[in-house]
Amino acid sequence: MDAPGLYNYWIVIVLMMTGFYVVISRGNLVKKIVGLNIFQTSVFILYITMGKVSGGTAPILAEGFETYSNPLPHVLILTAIVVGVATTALGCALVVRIKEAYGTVEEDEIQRQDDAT
Amino acid sequence: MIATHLPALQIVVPLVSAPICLLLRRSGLAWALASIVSWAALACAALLLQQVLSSGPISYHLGGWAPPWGIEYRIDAVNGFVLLIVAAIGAVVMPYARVSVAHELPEEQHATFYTALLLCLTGLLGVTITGDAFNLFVFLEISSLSSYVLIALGRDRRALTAAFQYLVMGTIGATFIVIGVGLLYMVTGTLNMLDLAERLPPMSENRTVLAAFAFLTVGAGLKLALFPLHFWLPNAYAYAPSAVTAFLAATATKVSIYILLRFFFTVFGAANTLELGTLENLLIPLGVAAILVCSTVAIFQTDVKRMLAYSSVAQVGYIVLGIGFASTTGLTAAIVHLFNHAMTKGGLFLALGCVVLRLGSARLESLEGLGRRMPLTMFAFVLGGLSLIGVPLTAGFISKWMLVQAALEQDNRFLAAAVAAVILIGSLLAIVYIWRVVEVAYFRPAPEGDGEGEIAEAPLSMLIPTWFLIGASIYFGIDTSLTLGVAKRAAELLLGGGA
Amino acid sequence: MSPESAILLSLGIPLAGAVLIALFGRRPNLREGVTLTTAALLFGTVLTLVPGIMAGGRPEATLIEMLPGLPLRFEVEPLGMLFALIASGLWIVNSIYSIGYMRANREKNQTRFYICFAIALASTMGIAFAGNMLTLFVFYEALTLSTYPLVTHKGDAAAKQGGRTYLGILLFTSIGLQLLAIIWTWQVAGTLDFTLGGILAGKAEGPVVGILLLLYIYGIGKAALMPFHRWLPAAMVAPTPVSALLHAVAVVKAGVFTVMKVVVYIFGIDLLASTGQNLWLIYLAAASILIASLVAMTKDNLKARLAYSTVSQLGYVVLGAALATSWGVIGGSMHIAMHAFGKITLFFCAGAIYTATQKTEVSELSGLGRVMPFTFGAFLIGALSIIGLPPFGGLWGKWYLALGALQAGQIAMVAVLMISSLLSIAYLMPIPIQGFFGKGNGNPGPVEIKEAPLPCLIAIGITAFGCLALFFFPDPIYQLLRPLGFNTNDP
Amino acid sequence: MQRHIVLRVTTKLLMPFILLFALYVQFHGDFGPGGGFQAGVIFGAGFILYALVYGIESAQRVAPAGALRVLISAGLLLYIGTGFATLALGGNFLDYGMLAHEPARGQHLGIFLVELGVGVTVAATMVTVFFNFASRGQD
Repeated sequence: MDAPGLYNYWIVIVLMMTGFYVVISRGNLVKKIVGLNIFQTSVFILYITMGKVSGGTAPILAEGFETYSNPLPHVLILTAIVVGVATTALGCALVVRIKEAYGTVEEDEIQRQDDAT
Repeated sequence: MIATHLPALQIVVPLVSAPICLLLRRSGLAWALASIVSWAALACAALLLQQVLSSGPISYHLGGWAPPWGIEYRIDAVNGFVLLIVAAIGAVVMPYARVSVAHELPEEQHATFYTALLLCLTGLLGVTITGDAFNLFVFLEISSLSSYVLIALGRDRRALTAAFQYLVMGTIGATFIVIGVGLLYMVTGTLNMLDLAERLPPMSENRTVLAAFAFLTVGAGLKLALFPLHFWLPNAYAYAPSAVTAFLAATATKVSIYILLRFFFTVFGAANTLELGTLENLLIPLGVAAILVCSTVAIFQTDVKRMLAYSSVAQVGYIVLGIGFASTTGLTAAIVHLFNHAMTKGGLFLALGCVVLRLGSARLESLEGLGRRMPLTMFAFVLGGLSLIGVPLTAGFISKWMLVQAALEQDNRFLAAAVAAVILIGSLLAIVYIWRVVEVAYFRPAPEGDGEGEIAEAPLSMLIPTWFLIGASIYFGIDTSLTLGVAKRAAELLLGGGA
Repeated sequence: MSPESAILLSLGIPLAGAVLIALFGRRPNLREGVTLTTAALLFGTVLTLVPGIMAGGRPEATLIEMLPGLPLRFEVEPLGMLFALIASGLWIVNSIYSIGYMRANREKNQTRFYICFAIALASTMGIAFAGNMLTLFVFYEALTLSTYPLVTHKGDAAAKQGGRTYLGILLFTSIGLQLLAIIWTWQVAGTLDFTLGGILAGKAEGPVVGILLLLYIYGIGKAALMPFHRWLPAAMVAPTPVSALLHAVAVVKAGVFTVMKVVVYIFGIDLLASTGQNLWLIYLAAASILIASLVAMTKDNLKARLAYSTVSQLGYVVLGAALATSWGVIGGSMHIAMHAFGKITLFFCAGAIYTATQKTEVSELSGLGRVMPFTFGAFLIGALSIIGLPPFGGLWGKWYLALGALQAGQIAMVAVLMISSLLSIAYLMPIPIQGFFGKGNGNPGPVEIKEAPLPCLIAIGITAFGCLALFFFPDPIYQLLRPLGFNTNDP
Repeated sequence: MQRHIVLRVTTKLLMPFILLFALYVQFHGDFGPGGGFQAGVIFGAGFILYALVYGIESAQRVAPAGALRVLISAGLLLYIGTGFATLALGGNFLDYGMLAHEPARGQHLGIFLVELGVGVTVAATMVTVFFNFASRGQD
């Protein structure tokens, strides 16, 4: 395979590292969730990419097509997306509750309040 | 007819009752349903294990699609045993939860609580039973998401931050596992574990396979609180509602360890990607570090729940050590300890739950004089503690015995002696942290001011489950034919590479 | 009664007793009645085993298979028979004493006290009859744990501190070292059954034997070999009956008994003697004997002095084992019995003095002998027996030990035995001498001092008489122990 | 939002099409791209749009929290119920072939029912999540 043909994978890696970095480096809980989303998205792309078959079309039976893309990764990743949505929703819910309990969504601020008690 | 569909029922029954629980809304009804379902799950798991032991692995094709295309539920001695552990803990914790939850959560959250607990149970059972790598991820996320919810239900506001921290770490871990699975799928084109095991050997040099191995190891390591990746665990366990702590401590990490075992030995075991040397170099130092560091940290905790949480990380260290030896004895030790520790730590956390019910906290100094006021609870705690230490006639002793034996089997005599010494030193550290509690509970007078009558023994509905687990941790220290027998078969199966 | 059921009964009786005691906790008379009955029944059961053992029988009983190939198994042999006889016999005496002591001192939690005592005795029986090292270890740990509540009986800061030291050292040595040694042995030998002649012979070589021996000797913390002796003085915070039976008889004797078992049945004395790994152990034991004697002289607290004396005397038994000769083993084993009677008498007297006068320091006892002649007379007998003078039983233990030392060619050890006897005169004799002949310390106190309660005196009388009787009738014990000298040049 | 007449009218106009499109995606799922997940999200999005423009109260009049709760559970139960039906008919769990006389028709019916369950649950969940977030702190 030629290098440009692999550009999807480069995107995957960049997204993955970006998301991961955001999760680790940001103290803001909302940004952490954003980072987590980016991180997960990279995996979605990874799966979708591997489902692609060169020259294949959408995997729907039709006259005149012989090669189809692999539908399985799409199905798998649909599940993963749902899981991702659930995680995000739950994460956001937690952030809302944290905001109500602490009055802030900054990690260091929360830490300070916990240490004080 | 039911017998042939047991694998599906094992998962589906708890799954279907979760939404029904949500619909019931009434606390008592939801609890009753959850309890009955958890007992059914236990019966199911016991029957499955018995079938496996008598007539070999069971394979169930979901939707009638034959593997490797369809999802396969596959039960052998390894996961049959883990299923039994998870279901047993579920069946013990559910009845216990009623009083504990009524005390710790507001009324309107009860139905949600039981729904989440049932979903968590479903997820954990699912992870264990499935023979499909991606399906494993899905179930893992079901259990994880519901456990985040359960932890966040804790009364302290720190439960929220703990749950959030766990959510971030858990999601990263699970995502790593998906990446690993994806990479394996890229090179082999299959998701069925047995099929993977067959297709991997020719690709042992393939870098994608190695990367997949790395992702899976780190991902599972995050979920099982492998030593340097354990930071989410103490907070999560310390602030979750008592029943949840007991349930998760006894099952969640154990199931993650099962994932590790399954991928290491069944999936990669046949391929030479897994050279024993690498496993040893990685897992043994981590296990040793976990035992020493976390046991020491546990000594300095002022909250008993947190202390036990750190102790859990240390105990995971023992199991990882056993896996690291990659010998029959080592794996037997790891699997036996998986069981024994689930019983012991579950019992200990349940006992603590009784304490929290009466005192409202598990801080060490608030336990003063509790040996007299709650004699049964504290005695259960002491017995559990002894098992944690590894005193003879308790389950902990059997684990330690097997582990030391596995350590001494190593070829490198110096390493063998050193590791054996570490295992025993870990026991000694356990004496220190358990005895801190014992001394406070038995040798300090009860604080002045509150009358003797105020703090009474916990209700029977909580004491019986507590004593059931503690009793089990004693019983399986004396009669080991079941635990050791099954564990040995499981270990041989894993090392036999698939089958 | 078949020997098998007798073995199991001797474990079951004390446990059943413990349950009954718990049930009758609110009615002290009934509760003490149960204790005495249990003790008597136990002794009777143990006695039924004696003829069979004397005739060379080795009855066995297997409880359950705990680990694959490693059941909880019991097998009675001479050494264990002797130990069980001493422990169960003295339990009767000690129970009589306890009743007087505990009531006179109005101790709290007496029910817990008697329960733990019964459990401790059950564990001791388990140790005595253990048929393999695993069984022995299991009951060894059970003994440690069941005596912990006895040590910390008072529940104050000193008791807590003492309990910490007690538990800390005993569990550290047993789990940290002994367990390692046991598993290692299992690894090397493939069995843990006690076998005459040893199971390691031909399986382990020089350095491994040395390391294993080191692990065992220090792993058996109950033998109180220096420097792991600290728990014994620490345990003296316990009520005197506990110190008397458990820390002069059951617990410490369990320690040296285990050493004996390990040397005779795990290593085999021939293996030890041939590899020469026993030499350093001989020196260690000798050092322990002498140093502990010297420390005992510096202690003013009566029970602490007796405790260090015990440490020193335990060294004798270890020495006997270390000599790895038939006379040494017989001497060491015999010393277990002789010392038990002597030391329990001394502790009983110390407790009687405390009960009557609340005095604990040696320097306060001056002149008391004239008020409590019986107690101090018994103390004198006990002291003379410990020192090893005729006509008291203590002589025989030392006699055979000296023979063993000569047999092993260790002349120096004979000298050590002599010196330590002199030292024990120096730390024990002043007490009765001061008691009888010293001037009263001038303040007789508000209460008139009289002898301790009758049950205490009865107990003291019995054990003191025992010291005397053992001098004249050591032969049964010798006959019992004779088979241990198996396979060596029996002179 | 009371005065944004353009938004209000456009929303009203769009609503039928959004919901109809959701139904199309739902029921055409077994012939072309689509299925329960996607349809559920689109259906939910319609409600969310309505709530954004007309306020939560009016949206909740159509979809009260209690009803959503029932729908979430009902969707899931429909899914698992199909599975149980296949079990009862003698097949493996979710073996749709059992549902009708010929396996192909059975497959058709089975996937239809399962996807319907998924669609209902997803739609109700999306709306519930939105309602919960949006109404937080208002009362």
